[in-house]
Amino acid sequence: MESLINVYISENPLSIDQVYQGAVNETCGGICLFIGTVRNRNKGKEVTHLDFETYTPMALKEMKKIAEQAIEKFGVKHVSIFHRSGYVGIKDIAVIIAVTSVHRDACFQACQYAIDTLKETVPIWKKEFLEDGSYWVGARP
Amino acid sequence: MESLINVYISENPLSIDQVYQGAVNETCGGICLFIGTVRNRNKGKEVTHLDFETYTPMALKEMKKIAEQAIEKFGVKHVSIFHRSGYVGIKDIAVIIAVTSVHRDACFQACQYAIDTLKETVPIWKKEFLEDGSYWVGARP
Amino acid sequence: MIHIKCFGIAKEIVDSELAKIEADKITVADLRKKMNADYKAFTQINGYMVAVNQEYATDDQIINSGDEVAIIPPVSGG
Amino acid sequence: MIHIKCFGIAKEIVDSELAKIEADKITVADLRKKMNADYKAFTQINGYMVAVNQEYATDDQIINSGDEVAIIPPVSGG
Repeated sequence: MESLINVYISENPLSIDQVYQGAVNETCGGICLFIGTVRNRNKGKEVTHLDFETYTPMALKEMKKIAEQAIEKFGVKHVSIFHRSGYVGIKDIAVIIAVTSVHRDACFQACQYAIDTLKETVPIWKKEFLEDGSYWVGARP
Repeated sequence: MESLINVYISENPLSIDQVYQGAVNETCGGICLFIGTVRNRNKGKEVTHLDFETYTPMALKEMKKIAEQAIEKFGVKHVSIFHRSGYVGIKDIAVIIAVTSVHRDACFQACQYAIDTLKETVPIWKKEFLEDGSYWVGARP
Repeated sequence: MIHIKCFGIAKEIVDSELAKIEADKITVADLRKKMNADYKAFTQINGYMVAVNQEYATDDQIINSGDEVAIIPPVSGG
Repeated sequence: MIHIKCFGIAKEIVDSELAKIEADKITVADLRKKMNADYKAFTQINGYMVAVNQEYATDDQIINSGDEVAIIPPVSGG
């Protein structure tokens, strides 16, 4: 494990192994990973792919804040947050979060906190492409 | 995804990628993985390695029950439970649990339920090797 | 002149990655009023935050020319 | 004859993977009594479960010769 926090945004496919190798720690017994993948249907419509737009420097800052908060709140050792940008196909990975802790309860709580907070605060926008059009998720009433 | 439940006990290293490939599903948006690794210290003593003994046919049955209960209780789509047997070194993976669900809250809850229950019911025994001896974890007062 | 980065639906509304406001100094509240007046469509979305120098800003915060300003429509990462 | 698989600390106590009880039919409770009498060390550990045909058994359950029986000391997987 190189550092306590890794945050990363990439146009290329995310590697679970890379995230895992950065998260595993010989002083810790548990790693909780959340992997968000692209569903083929949403609200009854067929989805063809997503496109993620990112305000990258601010997004990385906000991801770092989430990791710091998770470490402080739950006493975990390590938090990694990796997010895709650009075109992401069905079944592909949009986000990976890894939390490492000495005991396992904390890593579950911190991992869920991280993904919940990411969806509220990190400046990343998802455009969902359906067979008959596309829209920015959550933008309109 | 080939089936709703995968349970597996192996003397060889567990592959996160293999577990992930069996868990990912295009109708689902989230996968929660728990990876249990071997810590280098326990109760203030240095651990050199573990040795897992398994009552394999019964352990697989109990693992399957946990997966079925997790699917029923939390409405998740898929549960994989992989466990090592035999010699497991420091930082190596002892157990991987993967839970796939349409929405993310359920996969966290079901994954935590699965590891908590595994530690209570599955007939697998951990012998911890320290520098100055070894003992069966949890066996004695 | 204040330059405003626009993302997601904001980029579509402004039809550009960058909007401009003729001012050297303006509060976030006044920037919202100006943007909503220049582009009515901003009043029809689920609101937006304003970021100044890559931090979420409150309505009373003052923006100076040269600050990095961005319109942050509802985020939807993950 | 009833054969009893022994795991973990039970294997160490019995000093074998298999214990034997001279009986064709016995309750789980009586099997416990017999084992605890034959091997006092069983009374010094954190208890154990008995599995019959790969399922956890209750004390009143009857074991027949030919059943697969196992002593399950406190598990510690994961």
